[in-house]
Amino acid sequence: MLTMGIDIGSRSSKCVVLEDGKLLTYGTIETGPNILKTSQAVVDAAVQRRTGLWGEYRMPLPDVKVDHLTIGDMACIVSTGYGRAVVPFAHRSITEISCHCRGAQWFVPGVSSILDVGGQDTKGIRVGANGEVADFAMNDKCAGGTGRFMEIVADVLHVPLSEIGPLSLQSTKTLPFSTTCAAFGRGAAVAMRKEGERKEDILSGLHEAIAKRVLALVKKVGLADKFVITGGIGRNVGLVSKIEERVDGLKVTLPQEPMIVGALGAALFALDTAQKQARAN
Amino acid sequence: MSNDKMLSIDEILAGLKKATEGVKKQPGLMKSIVGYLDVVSTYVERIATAKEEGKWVASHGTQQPLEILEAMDVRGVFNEFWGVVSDIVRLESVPEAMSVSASTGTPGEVCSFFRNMDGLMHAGKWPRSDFFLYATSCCDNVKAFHTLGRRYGIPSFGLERSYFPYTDHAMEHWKNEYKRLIVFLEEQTGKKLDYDRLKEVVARSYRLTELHLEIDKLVSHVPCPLSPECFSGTLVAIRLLPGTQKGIDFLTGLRDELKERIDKGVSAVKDERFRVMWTSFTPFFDPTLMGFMQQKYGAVSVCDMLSHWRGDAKWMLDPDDPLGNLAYRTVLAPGNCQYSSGVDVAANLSDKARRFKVDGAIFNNNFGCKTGAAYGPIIKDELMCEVSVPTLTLNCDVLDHTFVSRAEIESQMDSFFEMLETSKAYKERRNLQ
Amino acid sequence: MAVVGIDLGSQNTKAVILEGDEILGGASLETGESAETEARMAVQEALRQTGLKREDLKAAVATGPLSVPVTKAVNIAALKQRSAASCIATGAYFRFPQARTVLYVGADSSMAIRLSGDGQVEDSVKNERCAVSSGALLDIVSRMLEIPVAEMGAMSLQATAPQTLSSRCVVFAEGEILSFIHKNPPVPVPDVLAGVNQCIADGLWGMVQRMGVPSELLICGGVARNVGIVKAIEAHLGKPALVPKQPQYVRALGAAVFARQMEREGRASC
Amino acid sequence: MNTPLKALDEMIRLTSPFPESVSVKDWKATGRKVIGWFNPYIPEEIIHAAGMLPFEVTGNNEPVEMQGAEAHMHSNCCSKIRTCWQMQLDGKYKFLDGLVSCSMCDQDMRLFEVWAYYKKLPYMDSLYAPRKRDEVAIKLYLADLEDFRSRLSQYLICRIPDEHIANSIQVYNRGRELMHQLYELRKRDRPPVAGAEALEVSKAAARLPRERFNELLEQLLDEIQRSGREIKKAKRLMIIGSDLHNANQMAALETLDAVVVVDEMDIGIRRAWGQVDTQLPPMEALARYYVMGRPVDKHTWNSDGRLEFIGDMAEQYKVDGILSEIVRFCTYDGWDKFDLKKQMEQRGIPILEIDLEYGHPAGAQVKIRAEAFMEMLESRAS
Repeated sequence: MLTMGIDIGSRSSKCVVLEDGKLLTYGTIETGPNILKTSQAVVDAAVQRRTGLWGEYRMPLPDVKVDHLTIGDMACIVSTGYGRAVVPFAHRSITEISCHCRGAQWFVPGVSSILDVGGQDTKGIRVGANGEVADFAMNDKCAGGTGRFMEIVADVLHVPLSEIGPLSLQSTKTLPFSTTCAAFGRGAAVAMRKEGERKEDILSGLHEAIAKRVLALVKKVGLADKFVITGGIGRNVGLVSKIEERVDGLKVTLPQEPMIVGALGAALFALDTAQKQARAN
Repeated sequence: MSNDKMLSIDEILAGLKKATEGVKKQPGLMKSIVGYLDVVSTYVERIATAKEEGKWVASHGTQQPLEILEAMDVRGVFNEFWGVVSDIVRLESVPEAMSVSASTGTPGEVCSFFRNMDGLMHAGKWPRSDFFLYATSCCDNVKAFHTLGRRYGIPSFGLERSYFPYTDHAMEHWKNEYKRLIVFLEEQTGKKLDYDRLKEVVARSYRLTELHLEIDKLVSHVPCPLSPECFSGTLVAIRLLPGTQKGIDFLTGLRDELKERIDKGVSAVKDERFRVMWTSFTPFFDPTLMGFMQQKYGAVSVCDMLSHWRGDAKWMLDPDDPLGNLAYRTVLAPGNCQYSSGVDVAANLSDKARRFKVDGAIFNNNFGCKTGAAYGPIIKDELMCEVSVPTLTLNCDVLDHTFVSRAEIESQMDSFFEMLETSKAYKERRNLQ
Repeated sequence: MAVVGIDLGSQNTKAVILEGDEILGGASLETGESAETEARMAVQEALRQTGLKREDLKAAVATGPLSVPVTKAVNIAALKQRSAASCIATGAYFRFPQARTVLYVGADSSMAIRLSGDGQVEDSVKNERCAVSSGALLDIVSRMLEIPVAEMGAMSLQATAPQTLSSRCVVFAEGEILSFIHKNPPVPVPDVLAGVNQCIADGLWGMVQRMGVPSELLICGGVARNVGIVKAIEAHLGKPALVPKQPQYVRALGAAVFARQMEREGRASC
Repeated sequence: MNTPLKALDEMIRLTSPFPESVSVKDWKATGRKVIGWFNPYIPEEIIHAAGMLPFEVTGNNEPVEMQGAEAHMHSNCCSKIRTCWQMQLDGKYKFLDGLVSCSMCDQDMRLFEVWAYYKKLPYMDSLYAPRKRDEVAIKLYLADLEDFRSRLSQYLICRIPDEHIANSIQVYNRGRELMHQLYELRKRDRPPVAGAEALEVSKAAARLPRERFNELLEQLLDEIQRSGREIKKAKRLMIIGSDLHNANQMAALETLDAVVVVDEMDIGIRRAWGQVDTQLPPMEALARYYVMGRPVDKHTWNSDGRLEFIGDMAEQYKVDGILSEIVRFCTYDGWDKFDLKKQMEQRGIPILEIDLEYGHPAGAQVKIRAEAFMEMLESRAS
């Protein structure tokens, strides 16, 4: 039985196809201005096994032909993410919170705390005994701790997002950085550059500041082993290491493919629904 | 481990000791800086050693009758000062404490003095306190004392002051609140207040006031004899050790040094180009800023709102009524000027600007301070139309140095002081052309 | 006697060469790695336009949102640093002496300035946190909607039902815009852009009002090229505002005027 | 879906357009005065007894765009007072003859000062309300109330006699009684009114002449009785935190499969709880009621009672979850957050914290949180 999960995020879109709950294929692309086109495109990416964003595949995929698959073949499709409401061919839409919680358990059984740093929203989730969402918190009315904030700074430093992590690890000193305002953060980064500060050190300061903010969010709902980081940010080694410094010896577990956790969760929910229907008739 | 960045009381003590050694070697500083740091260290030491000396510790906010505490062997931990001294010793401590605070769900938009306290308590790094004391009016954050008291099982007592303290019934009530405070303290400590001892303390406290006023006069001298390192000297003595001989000795020394400097023609900076008044708090978040301003712009900090005495500060009305005196004192005393209407604060500051011959004002708009955020513009407009003193508004956080970058501050000060120099009022004040 | 003004903006570095009252040349290039290099290149480019040589420049003044020394960049003996506010004021006054309030809108920061009759700064205010009142949002939106910043103003004027942005935070404003274009059917782009411009204009108007109700308002800085924002501010103002042909050069021009003054006062020689 | 409530429609008609509404115009047309107030510790009874219309200065169902308010108060002020000040700048409140505030909430007091400084009204007054709840506090507050009455009398050039105040107390008590009845009805498994509707009612209480409001509320209760109106939703929610006057925002939340059955707002439940003691001298009775007669609120230093009250209401109204909506920069709500969450968790009541700007609609930011919360409640149930 084939099920599909589509995660239309504010920055990137992901699509996962499961066969009876086993990963068949997935794809990721950047979210374009037109959401309808994007949702089509990300399905193509999945069946073509393209991951536009973070380069090479991380997940081993079964060696079978999938490029013939169409949405028509799916028993059920669940959408999530910012644009979840407008995916034309989705049967159901579920919020990122539930999907990340579900997906994280597929990757990391026994997970108890989840941090997801999205473009617009940063989420801290505590997983209950039966794998349900026990509690969650999202960034307050300030965007300081979001992925977008990081992008804005990376942008003025002319460093591709995928490289800010490795680069920041070469820092020798961590410069103070404020996350209270995106526009100001941008200005501050330019200022430091102009004063001859090294990008490494600016980024290290940025990661330090953001780590503080996003961790506060997880601690609010309860930080415990196993602690999982999902979303593209999981690929930012700079931020992850800053976070690891601050979790009091706790180990951070990264899913093999942090990008697709939400989409995968959605696909699992799709499987539930499909099976219910199957049982019904 | 990030927790290590947060300062414990011992680390603060050590830091202050180091600083004292440092300033002794450093040339060009005022002699009084040693006494200054001694007052601060003594204050912290008294807290550290309270228990073994059989004294009590009360963490408290503003508008407290510290003389009563002094007379009852209760040593105060002024929560705002704790943030300030942390910044002096190690700038990383406060931001760390505040991120801990955030992790408990406290929003990042309430006062940093309290978020710092919140974080340190959560991390177990706040000085061990037997009880909390707090007071209104205005600042709504004092509610944090009760909240934290509840959370950590520390008894607390709040003093209620009318918004308009000068009516008879308001004064009567305020004095009565002190009586209730004494009852609370007697219950907590199991000791009775010795009124004769209180009278002595109050008398010494009044001596401090007199010295403070003398010093104000000296500081208003042009060029200003007071250097940044000792800028908050009076405040430190009055707000930390009122009614103590230590405080008196320090202020006496400071006064004499200022006299001497004026006689010898020594001033804070050779070429005094601007006299600056801080219309909210001074830049605690960046202890080096005042010195920097002197060097770059010849802008000398001559006065601030926190160390402002209302009226003529003659609060010793009846030596035999210490409580009555204190009730009156706390509404006049430094650090309490801001707990009032913006128009009233502005009037006080306009008068101060005249007395200290101020050229420009800087208003630190502390992100977490609702009071300041709402009356900053009134103060700015009043200063302009009353004494034609322009104001630079700096958006900052009172304690968190990461909130606004030095580059940002510099670029704003560049503009401000260039503007001042070309302003008509400035030229007239300095009778240029 | 030719002089040069250099403006180290957070996004573009500009140089303006002035002789007497005549602007001989002006160049602008994107800010990248080193302030020094860009300053040098901008000056070179400006020189190229004028056919002058480095030696012909008798004085230079550098300015910008950040005071960064660029002495090495343009090896002119007489180089001074002047603050952003003074240079904006002077540049505005140079061409528009009637202006009493100047609104400068840059990439990351913006500033409202009140001028005295003789072009001196009387008061000034910078944009605050958590308030969309600079170009920052424009770049983000332009990238998001894949529309060049230059076209956003004109396009926004075709709006039929402008959207209101409730958030003043740049990132959340972006989020709201996303939810507009992710609506089914999506909100027409001009309506989104009109909302963006309105949001920025409102933020800016708050700053202008701090300087008192302006008699004559001049809008400058790169963002002033966005006619949508200018129109929105004029709506608040209730009358047309003054807008220079090349608003992005006003600050550099002001610096040049200071340089001219230096040169005249003969400080250049010593 | 549900039969419209005529009385509610009438309330909305009379209080529209906001703020200078039909009823305000009618009132002014007869040459009577309107006194604005913005703090729950200002006894409307005294203004009412003076023959004036007490009108709560607030925002309403639409966000107000800041267009200059920040010229007089920085943007790190609470967005409620910035909204009110912006409305003043926009000329929305020019019908006010006077304004009364209270230092209980510093932001309310600052709004008053800015108003007094930049736009003085014929009558401007403020009083101090205690942060403690005891006899001493009552005495202090009573003294301030007496001063308030005297100053208002001077403005009127006629002493406000005790009998008038006693009479006004009767009227307002009746209003409280009726509002309380409405809250009782919402305890039903299928409440007769949605949260958004109930909010419109309690807003009207502070915008209409109280006699008229009482009539309409009696009608409303009667309509509910006869129509057997009921709302079928899967989940019951409680809203707590800052005063939010945006009923559209609450309505948007109720488009989810949930209904708001109770709240903990000064503009909600605190208007409906308790009665002013008619046996005591009127002024003292007022002082007692306003200091101690209502459920403990966030302004009180010792908010233990508040947290307990929230928990009890949540249980009495059998709510599935609590939405804590906090207007950004609110100091008081900020300091209760931690213990509130802890205590509700002990009671097993999930709580969702939402930070927002006053008056803003339930945008994507709020929606996603609310939907995720609903999913969470769902998964807990199963």
